[in-house]
Amino acid sequence: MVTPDLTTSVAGIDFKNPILTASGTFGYGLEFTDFLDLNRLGGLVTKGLSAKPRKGNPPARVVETPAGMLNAIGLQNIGVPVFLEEKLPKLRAYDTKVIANVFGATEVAYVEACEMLGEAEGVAGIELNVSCPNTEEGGMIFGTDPAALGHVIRICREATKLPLIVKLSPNVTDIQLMARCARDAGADAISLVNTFVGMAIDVERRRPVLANVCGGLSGPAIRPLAVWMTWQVHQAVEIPIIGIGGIMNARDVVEFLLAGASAVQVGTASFVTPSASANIVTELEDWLSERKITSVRELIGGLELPPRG
Amino acid sequence: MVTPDLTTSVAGIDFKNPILTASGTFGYGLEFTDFLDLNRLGGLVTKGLSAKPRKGNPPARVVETPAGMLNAIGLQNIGVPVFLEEKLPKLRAYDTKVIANVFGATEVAYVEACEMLGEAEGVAGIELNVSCPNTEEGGMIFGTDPAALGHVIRICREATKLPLIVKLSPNVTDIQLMARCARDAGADAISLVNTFVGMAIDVERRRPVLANVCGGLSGPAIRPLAVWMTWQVHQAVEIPIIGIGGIMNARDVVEFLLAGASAVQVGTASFVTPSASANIVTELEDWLSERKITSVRELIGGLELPPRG
Amino acid sequence: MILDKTVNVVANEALGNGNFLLTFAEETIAGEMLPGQFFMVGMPGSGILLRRPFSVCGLPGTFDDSPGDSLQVLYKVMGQGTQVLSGLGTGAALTVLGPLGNGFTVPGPEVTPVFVAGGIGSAPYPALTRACAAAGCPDPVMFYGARSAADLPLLDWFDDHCGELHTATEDGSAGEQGLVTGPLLRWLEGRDPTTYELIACGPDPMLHAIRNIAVPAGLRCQLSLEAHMACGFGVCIGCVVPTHGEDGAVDYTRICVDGPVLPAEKLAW
Amino acid sequence: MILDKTVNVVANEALGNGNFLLTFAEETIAGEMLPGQFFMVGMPGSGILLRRPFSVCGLPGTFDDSPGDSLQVLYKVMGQGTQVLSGLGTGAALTVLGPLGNGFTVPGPEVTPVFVAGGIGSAPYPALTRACAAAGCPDPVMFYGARSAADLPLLDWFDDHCGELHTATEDGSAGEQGLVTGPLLRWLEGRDPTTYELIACGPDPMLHAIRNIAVPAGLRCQLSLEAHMACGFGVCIGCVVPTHGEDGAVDYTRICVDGPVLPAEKLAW
Ligand SMILES: Cc1cc2nc3c(=O)[nH]c(=O)nc-3n(C[C@H](O)[C@H](O)[C@H](O)COP(=O)(O)OP(=O)(O)OC[C@H]3O[C@@H](n4cnc5c(N)ncnc54)[C@H](O)[C@@H]3O)c2cc1C
Ligand SMILES: Cc1cc2nc3c(=O)[nH]c(=O)nc-3n(C[C@H](O)[C@H](O)[C@H](O)COP(=O)(O)OP(=O)(O)OC[C@H]3O[C@@H](n4cnc5c(N)ncnc54)[C@H](O)[C@@H]3O)c2cc1C
Ligand SMILES: Cc1cc2nc3c(=O)[nH]c(=O)nc-3n(C[C@H](O)[C@H](O)[C@H](O)COP(=O)(O)O)c2cc1C
Ligand SMILES: Cc1cc2nc3c(=O)[nH]c(=O)nc-3n(C[C@H](O)[C@H](O)[C@H](O)COP(=O)(O)O)c2cc1C
Ligand code: FES
Ligand code: FES
Repeated sequence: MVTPDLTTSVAGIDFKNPILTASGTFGYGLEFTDFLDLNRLGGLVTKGLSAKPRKGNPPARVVETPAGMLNAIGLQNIGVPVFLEEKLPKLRAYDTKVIANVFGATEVAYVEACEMLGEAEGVAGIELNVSCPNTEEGGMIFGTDPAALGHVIRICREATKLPLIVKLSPNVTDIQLMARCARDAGADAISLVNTFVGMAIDVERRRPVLANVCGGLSGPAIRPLAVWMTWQVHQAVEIPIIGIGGIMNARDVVEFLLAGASAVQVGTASFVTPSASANIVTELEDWLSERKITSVRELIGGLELPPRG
Repeated sequence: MVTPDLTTSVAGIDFKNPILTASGTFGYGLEFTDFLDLNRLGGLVTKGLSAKPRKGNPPARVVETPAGMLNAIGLQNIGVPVFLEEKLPKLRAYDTKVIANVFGATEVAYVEACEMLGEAEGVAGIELNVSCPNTEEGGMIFGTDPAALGHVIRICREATKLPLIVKLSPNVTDIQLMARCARDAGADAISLVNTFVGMAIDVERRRPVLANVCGGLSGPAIRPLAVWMTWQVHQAVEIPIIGIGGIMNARDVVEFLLAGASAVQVGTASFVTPSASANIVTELEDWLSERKITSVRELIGGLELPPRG
Repeated sequence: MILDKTVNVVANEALGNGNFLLTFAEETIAGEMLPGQFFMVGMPGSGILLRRPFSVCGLPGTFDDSPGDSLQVLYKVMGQGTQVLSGLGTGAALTVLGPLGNGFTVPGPEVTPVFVAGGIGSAPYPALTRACAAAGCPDPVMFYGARSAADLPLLDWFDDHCGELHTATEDGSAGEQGLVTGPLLRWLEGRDPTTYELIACGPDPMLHAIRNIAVPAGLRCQLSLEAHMACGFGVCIGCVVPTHGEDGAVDYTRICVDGPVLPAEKLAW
Repeated sequence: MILDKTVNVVANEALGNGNFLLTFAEETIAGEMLPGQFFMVGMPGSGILLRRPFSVCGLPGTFDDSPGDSLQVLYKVMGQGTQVLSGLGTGAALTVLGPLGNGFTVPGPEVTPVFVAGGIGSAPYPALTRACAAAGCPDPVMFYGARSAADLPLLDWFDDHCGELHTATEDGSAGEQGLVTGPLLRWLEGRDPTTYELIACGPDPMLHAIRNIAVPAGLRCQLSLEAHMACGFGVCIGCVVPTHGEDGAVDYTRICVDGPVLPAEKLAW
């Protein structure tokens, strides 16, 4: 049997396979070396980084919901400088693409973070988180207002030479409009979706379970919504797409590829099974082999629509 | 033990308890007499009715997703006249409130359906479906564009004296804006949420599972999103709210009540367990008794927020 | 009257290649159920939301060695739901909604039932075989096709209880190599259509083929259909199939209440 | 090294009032695990997404009658996950991630371990009792409180293995009526704090009370904390508790990697 070609490319970055890990669900990568070989992954996306470290929200920060979970971590992170100093040098030892996920409380803070990353050796690209619903300063406004989205992308585009992936919020009426905005402002690729805003209530205490009141919904529950938005964006713009949302296995990956994603990110699944992302690479390889599909690129955007009757 | 007071009122309609059944998941009510006593329910909402009967979408129309399902029924229905002639007379025999769910392909069709319902004996109110994502004419534009929403409500408001409940689409950036529009246009109450747009792909056939390509996501998967939107709308407008989305048991009902709903609708649960809605009435009564809560009204909007630190 | 009952698994026998025979007992449902009708089966605690539709395979008395009020379902592992089902042991709880649908019309006493089954589509035939015998029909003639020999569950039972049994497999591992329509067409050739009635259950392409044989030739033919179902009792309108409406236009007919058995000529596929 | 293993249930014994003792065997994890550490336990096929955290209750040798490499978890049914767990029979598959967290610091040989347990908070103490004995500590003194007698699982075991056992129940159905802090305060009175070390595990209000006793008085005190956890191995940053940071400001510390056992004085609750 021929080994299928898993390589793909997004935003000018060549990935050995389409499986990346999603921001905030894979730490800085190094936490996973007990569980999997990082060299197996197409790429990994760091926890959201800001110019300065952040402490995040008070607990409780996570709660399970049907086939999903809500989180309101509040973007706790070590900050770009500590990342560059302590994490990146270790990550360079691995043959996988490292994408830095970046956010800021203000436009200036976005630019600052992008500039700090500079052209750091070992950072293959920047993913702009314009869609975190957890904190007032977390970028919600950038992610849901087309003008603000365009502006923050434009200034980040000027601040860095690295490939720029814009991660869209799903909490909008018209995802195609946001995608076109992102493209027009200079995004090299689009990743989607970030989490959906939701809330869980502790009915005994009559309080929100999360201290932050609301949180972001992730996990299999959102997959049908994320697949739909991927397909919508695929029809709206020609720049490549990274599909995200509830991916648990190779079948789910193929769903996003067919809908138009050139690569995917595995998020919540890594909490459930720490080795999930690497397992999915193996599964995907087998899935393609069994069906005699020689290249993953055959699947990208390969959805066929039924004849309209 | 004192029996708790379950009565509630929405849009001037007095319900014996806050449990209604959701449109499209309870047929015309009469299909359920094998499974439960309709007299147990606070109310029932009919399958979406249009002035003329509709045939709906080609199959496949439904598919299961994690903790949810997608549907693209396409608003197949018998039409208002047949409803008035064949179903309503039989429904009058029951001591429960009947709400007619109404939609139209155009503004004129909305008005027509409202006028046909007139002040039909036994119809306690109209729920306007402005949010069905399944057909081009199904009202998507009314449900996601504030101006169109306001306009269709205004003309329906003029066309009927019945209490008017407007059912909002969750597929919007700002649900509070839509709620204020609905109130300003004369809605007596708001119900939410209708389904979220999603898609499932048959990866072997490389086709959407649903012939309509996309469908509406319902079931427990969406509950955290629906609870959040209920809470948002509760803070935006003072008119009463009917909470909908993934309710499977009394605990779920209480979540919506605390978030600000004065009543709820049980949807997908009725497919899983035909007697679900009536079972939940009993469960809710027990839930309140066990906690010595004397009236369901104590819970409405009773969510306490943690002190902001 | 449709009943919603919680039952316990009595037996869940593996028949090979992912085919299983599930037995449970429910007296009231058993007493009202007809061949060709189906259940919606729920698996509490599995995280699977909707119930799954399965035809009744065995009614009380269908299988000689099964207890009085027991019911059988013959199923094949296809996806998540049937996977969970296949893992259940004796005593596990299921929710069962039924009887659902219309069931087969048992042919008249002079009419030979001609069963066409594709793989797991053989599920409803054991119960129907007994009903045909009770109605005084001649012994059924069965055409049983599948991908390969391993996908012909209950073959011995049919061999014992049918007048004739013709098998066909795509890989030739049992019976004739090819589709089941091959031997069927040969059998039909020159035969008087008033002496038999076609009854088919199996995958859609097979049902299409049978319909295309039966309708142009004016043969009596019942088809047992499948569809994705949310409710199984008529309210979601999810399970429709296009049919010829009274006005000549296409109607959508619910398989769960107006089927699953429909006359071939009604379908506008 | 943290391992992710699939294991089978060896025993799942009901101890009354929703308390259960679960036994499974996993040699490699067992060989590396320390008292106070925990597992993330997943229930495949249950539809429950995240694993649930449970302390190790028994290590090999903790319970006399349990097989060599077996591990025990003492749990109480609280919600959906523990409900599913309680329904599992012998042979059922679980996924187990561990060892996780830091575990207890076993007091020095001259120091009496003073265990404070609230209800199911007694879970980590059997393994710890054995470790204390192995380290040559004096026999532990245990204060064990709960709502009522039925919520004092393994009481006999503690009676056999602790130097002193003081019980308190809110309804007075066992031991002293009231909270466990009552007998604890009397015991502490006038005692030399260098001769003992407090170790507490139980509901948050109890831990707060113990912290408020220990910290102002400068008593050595380890608290085993709980939090909602998504991952259990440090990457979701979901399980934090406010602690006193170096700069005097509040830090958020992950319970799953820097805990679950933390010195009482570190907490900025
Ligand atoms: C009236 C009727 C009678 C049936 N009788 C039998 C029987 O006796 N034995 C048997 O093995 N199978 C029978 N089937 C098919 C059986 O219902 C499906 O194989 C089963 O639902 C697949 O579920 P799953 O979770 O394993 O598969 P999945 O593919 O995971 O199911 C996902 C979704 O698709 C639906 N689905 C998938 N395949 C089918 C299908 N072919 N037909 C309808 N819905 C489908 C499921 O209900 C579910 O909603 C019958 C179907 C119908 C409609
Ligand atoms: C380090 C650690 C060790 C633990 N050891 C034990 C033990 O040995 N025995 C035991 O019975 N329990 C223990 N617990 C508590 C146990 O994890 C919860 O009771 C259990 O997760 C509840 O799950 P559920 O699905 O039954 O409840 P649900 O309420 O349905 O759970 C819903 C969600 O809330 C979370 N959750 C609910 N209650 C708690 C809680 N008290 N702490 C943390 N998360 C919670 C669950 O993880 C889940 O995400 C421990 C918790 C931690 C953090
Ligand atoms: C605990 C948690 C933390 C997250 N943190 C970030 C983050 O820092 N930056 C970001 O862009 N997305 C963050 N996300 C969103 C994920 O990257 C991903 O978009 C989302 O979880 C959907 O994918 P999934 O369903 O596979 O988890 C976080 C998600 C979770 C669950
Ligand atoms: C099969 C199906 C058909 C529906 N048809 C309608 C409809 O005709 N009109 C309408 O307003 N909502 C319709 N809905 C939406 C439901 O009324 C409800 O808003 C939604 O399902 C969310 O609730 P649930 O999660 O409890 O199902 C339909 C939902 C389903 C699943
Ligand atoms: S399955 Fe719901 S109407 Fe047939
Ligand atoms: S549980 Fe994820 S960091 Fe602790």
